[in-house]
Amino acid sequence: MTNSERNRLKDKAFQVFGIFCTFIGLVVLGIFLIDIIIEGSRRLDWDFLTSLPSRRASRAGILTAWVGTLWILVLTTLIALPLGVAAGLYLEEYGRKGRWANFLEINIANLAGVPSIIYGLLGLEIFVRQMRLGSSLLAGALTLSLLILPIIIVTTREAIKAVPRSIRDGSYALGASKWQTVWNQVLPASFGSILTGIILALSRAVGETAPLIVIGALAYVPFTPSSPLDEFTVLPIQIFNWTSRPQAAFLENAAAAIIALLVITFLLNGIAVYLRNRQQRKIKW
Amino acid sequence: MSKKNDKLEALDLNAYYGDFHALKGINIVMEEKAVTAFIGPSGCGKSTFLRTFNRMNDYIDGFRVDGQILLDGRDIYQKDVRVDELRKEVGMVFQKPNPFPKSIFENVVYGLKIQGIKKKSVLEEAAEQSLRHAALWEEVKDKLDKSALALSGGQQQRLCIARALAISPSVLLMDEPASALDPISTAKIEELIYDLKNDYTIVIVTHNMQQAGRVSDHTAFFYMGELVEYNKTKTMFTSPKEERTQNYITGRFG
Amino acid sequence: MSKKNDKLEALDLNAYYGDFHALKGINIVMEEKAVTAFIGPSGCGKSTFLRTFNRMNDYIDGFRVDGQILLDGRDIYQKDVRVDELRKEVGMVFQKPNPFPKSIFENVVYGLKIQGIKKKSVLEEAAEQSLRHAALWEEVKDKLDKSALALSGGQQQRLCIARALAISPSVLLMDEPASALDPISTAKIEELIYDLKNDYTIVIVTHNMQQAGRVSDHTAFFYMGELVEYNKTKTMFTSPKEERTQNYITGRFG
Amino acid sequence: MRVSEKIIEGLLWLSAVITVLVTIGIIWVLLSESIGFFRQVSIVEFLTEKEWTPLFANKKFGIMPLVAGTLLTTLIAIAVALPLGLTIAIYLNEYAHARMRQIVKPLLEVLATIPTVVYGFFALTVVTPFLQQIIPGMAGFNALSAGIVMGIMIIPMISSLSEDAISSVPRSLREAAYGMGSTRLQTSFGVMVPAASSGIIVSVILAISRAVGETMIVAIAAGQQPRLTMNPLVPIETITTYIVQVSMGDVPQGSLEYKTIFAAGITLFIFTFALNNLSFWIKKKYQEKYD
Amino acid sequence: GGNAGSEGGSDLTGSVQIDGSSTVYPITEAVAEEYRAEAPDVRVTVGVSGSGSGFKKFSRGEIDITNASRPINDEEAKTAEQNGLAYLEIPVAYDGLTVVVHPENDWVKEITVAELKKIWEPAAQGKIKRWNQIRPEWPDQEIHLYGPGVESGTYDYFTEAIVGKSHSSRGDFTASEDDNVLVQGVSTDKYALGFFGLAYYEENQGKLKAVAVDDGDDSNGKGAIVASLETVKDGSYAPLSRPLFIYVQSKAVERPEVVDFVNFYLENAAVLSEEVGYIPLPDELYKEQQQKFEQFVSGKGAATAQQ
Ligand SMILES: Nc1ncnc2c1ncn2[C@@H]1O[C@H](COP(=O)(O)OP(=O)(O)OP(=O)(O)O)[C@@H](O)[C@H]1O
Ligand SMILES: Nc1ncnc2c1ncn2[C@@H]1O[C@H](COP(=O)(O)OP(=O)(O)OP(=O)(O)O)[C@@H](O)[C@H]1O
Ligand SMILES: [Mg+2]
Ligand SMILES: [Mg+2]
Repeated sequence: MTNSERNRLKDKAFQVFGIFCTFIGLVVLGIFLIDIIIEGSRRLDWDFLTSLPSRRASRAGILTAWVGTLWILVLTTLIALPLGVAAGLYLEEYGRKGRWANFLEINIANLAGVPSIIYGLLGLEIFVRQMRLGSSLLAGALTLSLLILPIIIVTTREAIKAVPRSIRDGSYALGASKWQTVWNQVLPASFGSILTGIILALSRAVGETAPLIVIGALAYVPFTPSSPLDEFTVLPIQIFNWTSRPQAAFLENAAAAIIALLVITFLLNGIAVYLRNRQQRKIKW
Repeated sequence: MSKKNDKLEALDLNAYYGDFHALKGINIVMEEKAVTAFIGPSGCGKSTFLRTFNRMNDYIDGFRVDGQILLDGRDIYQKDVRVDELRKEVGMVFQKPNPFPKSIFENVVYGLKIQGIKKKSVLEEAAEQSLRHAALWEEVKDKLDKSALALSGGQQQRLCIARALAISPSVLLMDEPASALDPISTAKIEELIYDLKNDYTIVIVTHNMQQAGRVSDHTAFFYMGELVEYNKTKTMFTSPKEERTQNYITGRFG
Repeated sequence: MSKKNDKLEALDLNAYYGDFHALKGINIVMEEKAVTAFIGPSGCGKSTFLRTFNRMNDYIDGFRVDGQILLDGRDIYQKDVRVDELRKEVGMVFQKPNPFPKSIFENVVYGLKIQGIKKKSVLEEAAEQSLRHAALWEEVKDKLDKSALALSGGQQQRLCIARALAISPSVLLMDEPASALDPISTAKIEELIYDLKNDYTIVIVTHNMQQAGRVSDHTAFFYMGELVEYNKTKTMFTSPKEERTQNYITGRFG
Repeated sequence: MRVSEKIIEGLLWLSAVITVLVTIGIIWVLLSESIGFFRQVSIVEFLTEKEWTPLFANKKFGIMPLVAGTLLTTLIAIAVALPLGLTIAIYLNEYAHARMRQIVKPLLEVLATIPTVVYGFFALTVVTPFLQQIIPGMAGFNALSAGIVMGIMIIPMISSLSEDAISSVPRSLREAAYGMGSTRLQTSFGVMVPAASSGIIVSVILAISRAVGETMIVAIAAGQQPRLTMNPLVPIETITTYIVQVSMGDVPQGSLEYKTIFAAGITLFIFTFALNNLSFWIKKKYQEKYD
Repeated sequence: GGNAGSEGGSDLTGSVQIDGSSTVYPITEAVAEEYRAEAPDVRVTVGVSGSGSGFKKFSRGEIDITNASRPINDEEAKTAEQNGLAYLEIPVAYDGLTVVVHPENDWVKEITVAELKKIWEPAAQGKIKRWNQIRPEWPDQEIHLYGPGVESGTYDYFTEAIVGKSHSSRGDFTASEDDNVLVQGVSTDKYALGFFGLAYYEENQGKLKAVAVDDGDDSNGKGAIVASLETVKDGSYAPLSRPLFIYVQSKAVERPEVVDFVNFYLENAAVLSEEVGYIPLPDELYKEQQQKFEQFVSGKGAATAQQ
């Protein structure tokens, strides 16, 4: 009796602790958001979104930066998505056993731990110099794609693992080939979770500064890129640049740019959460 | 009764999961358009054996067979046999209903679609016919575009049968198709098997002696990877030759 | 025979999943140290009802009940009732064996450990007794420290029963405990139920009429959320009062 | 059909092989420059020297201070993120309503997407002054606040991924635990967490990787002073911070000073490689036991 | 040279690619911004990958101009030569390094270069730890040091000027590449002493106190001098003011838009560098640079053209 009372007490205590921890997380988030919004919202207007960078904080805008960020997003998605999903598929559905698979698995986990700056150095050597892409959007997107590839592969594998064996069996038993099964059953069924992983990976890519600076993404670009081979800048570089200026007005600009960046990642997460929920409502095993 | 052809045969079949010897020197011949029931205690190899007929075990790591499985006299474990073609010939229904998370219609025509058939009218025609055949048409004809996951367990199982029928196999393998179902659904599926045997060669695994007795023409009793006895169902249930069979089927349980 | 006490009662019990009315005004009284079987077609609410006796439905979003469930005359849906205490009183065995991914020994003594009992000798004593009670001791006594997942399905199910017995409940709820098992394991479990009813009040859900007939003293037939008929099992299977009951249990299936 | 299947498999294989090429590329980039470095600096010195001053006139090339800094901040971050993240995961999974989980989980995920510059200044201007009131002797730049804030940043990696892992534990196990009269806490720690351990371990590894690779927070708040210490109250520097600062600084490329970043990089690479191998085998062993 | 500065937009097209030091970046950015009005069709882009990275790209001919907060070194010069490139170093402004302390620090008003050396030299590490070790009348309190990252040109210059040997200093000071971080550090630490760019001091005057520096040489201003626009410009704030450069390479100046841009740069650097927080060179120096550049363009400037 005393024992079970103690257990109940512990249970309650943990519940309170759980609420407390969750609360801490949310409060910290709240502090960040409020802080940034208070500091940046005054600067955030139409002009700010449509102006080119400038030495005068009050005239500077983020047009090229957010357009560049969107470009990078789209290109990175186009490159990393098929590659990452394909690699995840290969590992989970095709080459699942043996030394080679173990090696690939460790290798990918390892890549996830390589600091982003190293990817920058790699991108500079391979894409910018060897492949002669220069400091272009394409070089940037390729570099970031490599950076987030491990995350996509890992999440894809987890998502595919969750598709029940019985669905695959059902498909094979009807004479479907491996690829038909993957394409018609496994991918649609795991699509929601794969997507979440991809979008979380992309929000990492959207926030990266260092590797892009290394490959030569620029700080001052007075034109919006019109092809993947154009030079570019992105929001994090603009933010990074502004936070290191002496004038307080630039810090305000940085905060406003952070809001813009957060809005983009919010939208991404929103899409992910929406698709995830829709998918989960549709499919109940 | 005219002598029927031999549809499926196993010759000296051995199967292994890694080191584990799951099937030991099985020899069996099954007639076409008849129902054969596999019975035996859990783990004796019924499912393993059943799945060698459409090579569903191919995907299991470390699984291998030796000996032969003949379908219409042709060894299906030959190198040049294409498993996808084989499985169009040998359909399968699983223990747990496993509809795809798609609409009822999409489920039924899946097998046709992957064969490249796209014409709407052909698909619709085939869907209706298979669903009728599986005694499900009346219940679902107004909601073909609804998710198959919204059906009851028994309906889902019949949908899986319809799905298997749609690609017109000649053999239908069923691994405990009614074990997850309530008696009403079970009855419907047993009736269905009874009807289907006019057109199909059916092999069914079951734990339920009564069921085996009701639906099958022949029964095979397996024990620890061996085929202990194989005979006409009636003979088997009334006068089994082997003591082990006797012990098993006269258990007081059902 | 002396009149037994009333162990479990439901009074005007209604249960809802959100808008769906799953149990409709159920009234039932179950005697102590007797076996009651719940039968009825799929989806009629057997499991839902069973799970109200140990409030396992509490964790389902949108689930609520009104009416009363009395255990030894005490309403278990009162605010001041501790569900963890309740569940030590009312043990449960599930349809699919669900041992913890721990050793056999750890599985059996789990319930005692969470009550704070740590003494090795007490735990060992209790483990042996429950395993013997569940007719599993002989088979596992030499490998108590092996993973429970390495047991066969039937063994796992008996382990789950032993696990439930270890905390000495007075009521044992069983939701289709044998549906995933082969006849041999099923027989063992039926025997076990037969033995256990000397000490426990048992409620069992089953799809298998024969099983209900063999093991239970009383049978309750449910249909679409209603309790259609409740009677001595013998009476029920020989001369059911209701036509719906008749139709259901005289189905030619089993 | 056969042929197209083979082609597709080949393409998928190729995608997987790309990851190997990336690794080779990274090793090549790191090695080609660090070979030059190790020609001038002995590996023994590199590993045993206790000071790291490659950019000073009096050059010392001991990597240990940077490794210590990396370890220290990572440990602090994990010490913050693991209990918080895991508690949140368990709380959301076992205690909170489904609706709450649906809202809170993505909200917390936003924490991982806030630019790290913002975190850095938060550590410097909010956390450090706050901690200084509690711990008087604390330096204005220190590993502690950087580590704590880094921990906050990686909370969602652990909370979300672990929650996923816990919620994919079969329902039957949870029901078994409740059926035995377990409290929610006993259910979580006695049954769910052990059963989800492989997924939880993966989440922690990913979180550690992120912490090891983080640069801006440490660069801003930890002081950039390579120092062989495990004292969290003084300034330190991590490997990644060093690499970023030098690669974007004014040091002539091709010089010995510049090559140090590749030597540091390869150290980090070997370090994470060893860590990953270790956790991989632990995971394998653990899974074999209970599958 | 080109006829830059004429009112109407020029019809030049093409692009000018610039990269390099983040310190020089604000000036070049300002120039590029103004130049857009001058030649709207010329695409000028400016990166911030650091002097080291800038020189590397520059010497390989990957960019036209590089911003630099330190002079090119031998290695980099050699690479340029190997790639067939000549180049011209053009100083464009000064950066004043300001020595600062906490505003509540009431004991330090001025400091001599010798004292700075005593604090910062390598030998000081582990020895000079308290204020009163520098001047006995200063308090017996720990001294906390703040300075730019050791990989920066700023640090390079400071050590050269104070200790007498570049990259020679004690190691136990708090470093940051981001001067705002240093501002934050010094402004919250009563016993701090730090140094960084003048602009950061001027923008944060309320939070910091500048210390006058006496170089002991009266020829360039008597006694201790506080850093300011005037004292840096007239050279009296010595030795802590350093020049910032751009480098132009010979292949690039074959393109008229690059020539036009550099001319525009030199014409406007005085105004624009002041606007972004740096100190312009004396006017005559800009003139001199323009001439040198003209020679360089016409091919007469040597690869090692010196100021
Ligand atoms: N993938 C596998 N790997 C290793 N052994 C396996 C595998 N699948 C089955 N087995 C083993 O092979 C034997 C036969 O299994 P099978 O599934 O054929 O039995 P079954 O007769 O269908 O039993 P049940 O009635 O329980 O379905 C069993 O001992 C089983 O443990
Ligand atoms: N979590 C839930 N949410 C909503 N409805 C539910 C839920 N669980 C069960 N139901 C519905 O409640 C009804 C009764 O379900 P219950 O599981 O009690 O049936 P049952 O008699 O046990 O059937 P079976 O024999 O198939 O196990 C069914 O119509 C079912 O669809
Ligand atoms: Mg089986
Ligand atoms: Mg049920």
